[in-house]
Amino acid sequence: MVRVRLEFSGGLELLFGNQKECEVDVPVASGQQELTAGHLILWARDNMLQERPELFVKGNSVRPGILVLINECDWELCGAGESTISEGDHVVFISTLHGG
Amino acid sequence: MVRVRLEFSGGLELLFGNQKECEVDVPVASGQQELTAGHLILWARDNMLQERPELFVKGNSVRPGILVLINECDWELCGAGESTISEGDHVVFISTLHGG
Amino acid sequence: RAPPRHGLSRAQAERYSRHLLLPAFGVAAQERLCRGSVLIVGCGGLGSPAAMYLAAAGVGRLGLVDHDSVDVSNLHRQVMHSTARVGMHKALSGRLTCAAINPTVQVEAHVCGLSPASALALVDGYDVVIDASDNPATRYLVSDACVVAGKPLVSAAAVGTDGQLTVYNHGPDGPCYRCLFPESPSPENCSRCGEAGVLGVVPGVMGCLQALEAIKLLSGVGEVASKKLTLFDALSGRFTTVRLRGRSPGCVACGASPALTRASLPDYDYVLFTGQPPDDGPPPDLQLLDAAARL
Amino acid sequence: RAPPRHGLSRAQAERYSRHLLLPAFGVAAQERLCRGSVLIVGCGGLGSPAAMYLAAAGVGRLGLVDHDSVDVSNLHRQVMHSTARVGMHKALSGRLTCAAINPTVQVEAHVCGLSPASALALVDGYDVVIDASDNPATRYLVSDACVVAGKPLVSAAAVGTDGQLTVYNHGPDGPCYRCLFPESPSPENCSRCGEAGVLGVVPGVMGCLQALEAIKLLSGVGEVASKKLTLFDALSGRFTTVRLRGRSPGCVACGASPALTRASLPDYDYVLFTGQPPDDGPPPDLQLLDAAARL
Ligand SMILES: [Zn+2]
Ligand SMILES: [Zn+2]
Repeated sequence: MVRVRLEFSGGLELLFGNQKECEVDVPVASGQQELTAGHLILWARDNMLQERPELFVKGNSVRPGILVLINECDWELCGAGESTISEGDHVVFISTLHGG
Repeated sequence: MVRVRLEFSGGLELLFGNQKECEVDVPVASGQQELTAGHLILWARDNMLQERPELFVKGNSVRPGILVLINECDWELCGAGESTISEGDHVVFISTLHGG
Repeated sequence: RAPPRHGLSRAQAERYSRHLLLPAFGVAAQERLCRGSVLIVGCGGLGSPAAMYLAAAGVGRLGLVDHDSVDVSNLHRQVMHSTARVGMHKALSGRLTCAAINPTVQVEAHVCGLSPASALALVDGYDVVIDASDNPATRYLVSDACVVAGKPLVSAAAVGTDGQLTVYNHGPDGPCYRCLFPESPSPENCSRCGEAGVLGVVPGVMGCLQALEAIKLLSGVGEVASKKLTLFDALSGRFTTVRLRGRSPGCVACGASPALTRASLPDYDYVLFTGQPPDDGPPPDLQLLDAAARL
Repeated sequence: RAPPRHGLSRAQAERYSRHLLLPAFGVAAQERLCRGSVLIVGCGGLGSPAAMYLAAAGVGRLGLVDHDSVDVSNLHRQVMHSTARVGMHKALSGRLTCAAINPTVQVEAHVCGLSPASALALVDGYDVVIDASDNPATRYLVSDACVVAGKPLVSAAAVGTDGQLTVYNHGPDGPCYRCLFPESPSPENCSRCGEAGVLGVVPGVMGCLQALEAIKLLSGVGEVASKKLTLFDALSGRFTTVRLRGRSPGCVACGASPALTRASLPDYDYVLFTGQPPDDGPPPDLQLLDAAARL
């Protein structure tokens, strides 16, 4: 199990029971040594999402328009879906906004 | 020696050669086990201050109107001048502003 | 159509529709705003955005306090005034702007500024107070009056490229201005816009944040910035929030046995205490030509 | 007295005196502002404070773009418009307000909005562009036009109680909007003010921060928020800054072999690409009465 601090913002929290922050224990995928960001997304979909999964996930990743931040860093800087998530990491899913 | 990340803001940086942030190695006072915030203030006055020490120090502490923050916390919450400063701590001296 | 089950008129429901749509806000919060009142002390760089956004948001009654009139050197940051209003009283100019944005809001101009003699009567008349002033004497006076009158105080300041924001005198143990600064800084330790200059948009950011805190206080929505100080460094674009001490038991204003009371406040000498008159420092012309030549 | 050794008139030196006094700013930075120009795409919640503060700061030429007119439901956040101007074109109303603040600034109203056919000609005419629009089709168009024209883009958005800010297409490897969002979100993934509501002061804060970034870009003072995204959570009062990816070599707009060029951009179908028209979502009346009744 890996303890992760999850955060949802930009409206995504509405899909997760209006919860903006939580701490969760996420199991490592069977056959894997480490938890990846990609696996975390699928785990959050299956275990936390309360409505409309099609607004959070597309294929094995997040929907277009959603940024994933690992420890205050764009996940593209550390491997996107392949990024390793370690104990205590802070992962933010944020929907880009268009309004003004 | 204790390595401390120092920051000056709200105009105080002007007394320190217009330097907003720096890392310094501060010796523990002779006869003491640990570095205290009070000693750090006197050390900064003697080793870093470039002008008008009377605008930074009064007696053995900072001037009225200056807040001291240790690791993003008001030093009054951890002992003011008696607070222990540990390796890697972040200490901010900030002058309160009055303008609008 | 059935009549609406709330206290907003059809015109209000239309004007505030984007607040009503907000799950976190909604009708009840908007009704509290519309019934609430805010006193804004200072119609300058902070007071301009604070007043405009609170008028726009529908706060029922706004009080605008200033003793000064619009100067052309104000206009780079005090966006509720205009060039045609140079020489007009700032509180009156502010009232015109706020009323134009939202004529359904009551805006009261207090053109004599805040004095120890008048402060309590003014502060008593509003739910929330915003300190948008520009000098230590007024800052201590506003804080003391809020403590005596039992009103939360949204305080901000901006000088140079730095901004600061906190809410005083809120909740069971929120500190007042004197809890943080029991002793007045000496005049040489005070950074003021007239001396140090100010990047105009910095009070813009801070004044908007003051309006937000006032909206939170009135509506009951969100976390109020009590025992927290938000620092803004405009050049790096960085905001930092730090934790502040709680109420000090020995505070002469809000402590266990306060020296400052409804009876004593009107006679307190804030000019003597701070060593400075309630204004924004020396006239700028002394330094201006020098500064302008520094190319 | 000797004549001033700089290019500011005596009236300008007086108006901008608080900028001139700033050690970090001074005359040279003010002169660059006065010679600079900014195009503001969108005269709504973000565009209002951005335009007002840039006019006040003395940016030489401002372009205000909108295709819409003032509606009463805008007034809770779009503080450069007034109740008397309901029905007036937003770019014209904005021009009146900016000119009243600072008549020495040139303000151009572009009342047809931004279209693929017109975008490049508009963006070519200014030094810095501010995206203060309210829909994905316009956001992709503004970004593409800035990449093709080689202009930095100060982008912000505000919906609900959240705000976001970054600068695109700046520096040797700053990303563009498409580097971050190569694929358009589906319409259901788009939060817009007309649907989700917005706390009025949130675009106030974000629009001021946009003005600040534009001032940094023009003046050369301070750190520009390139490859950094600032997030604002108004309910908690929390700002977070996160590090963003650099330019993507495969980006169709700013990559090594871009599909989007000066020749192809005018024919690009942004409505098809985003699946949404360039507006702010469904008319509010559909949901408004429901929302208003939700007490
Ligand atoms: Zn106190
Ligand atoms: Zn790109």
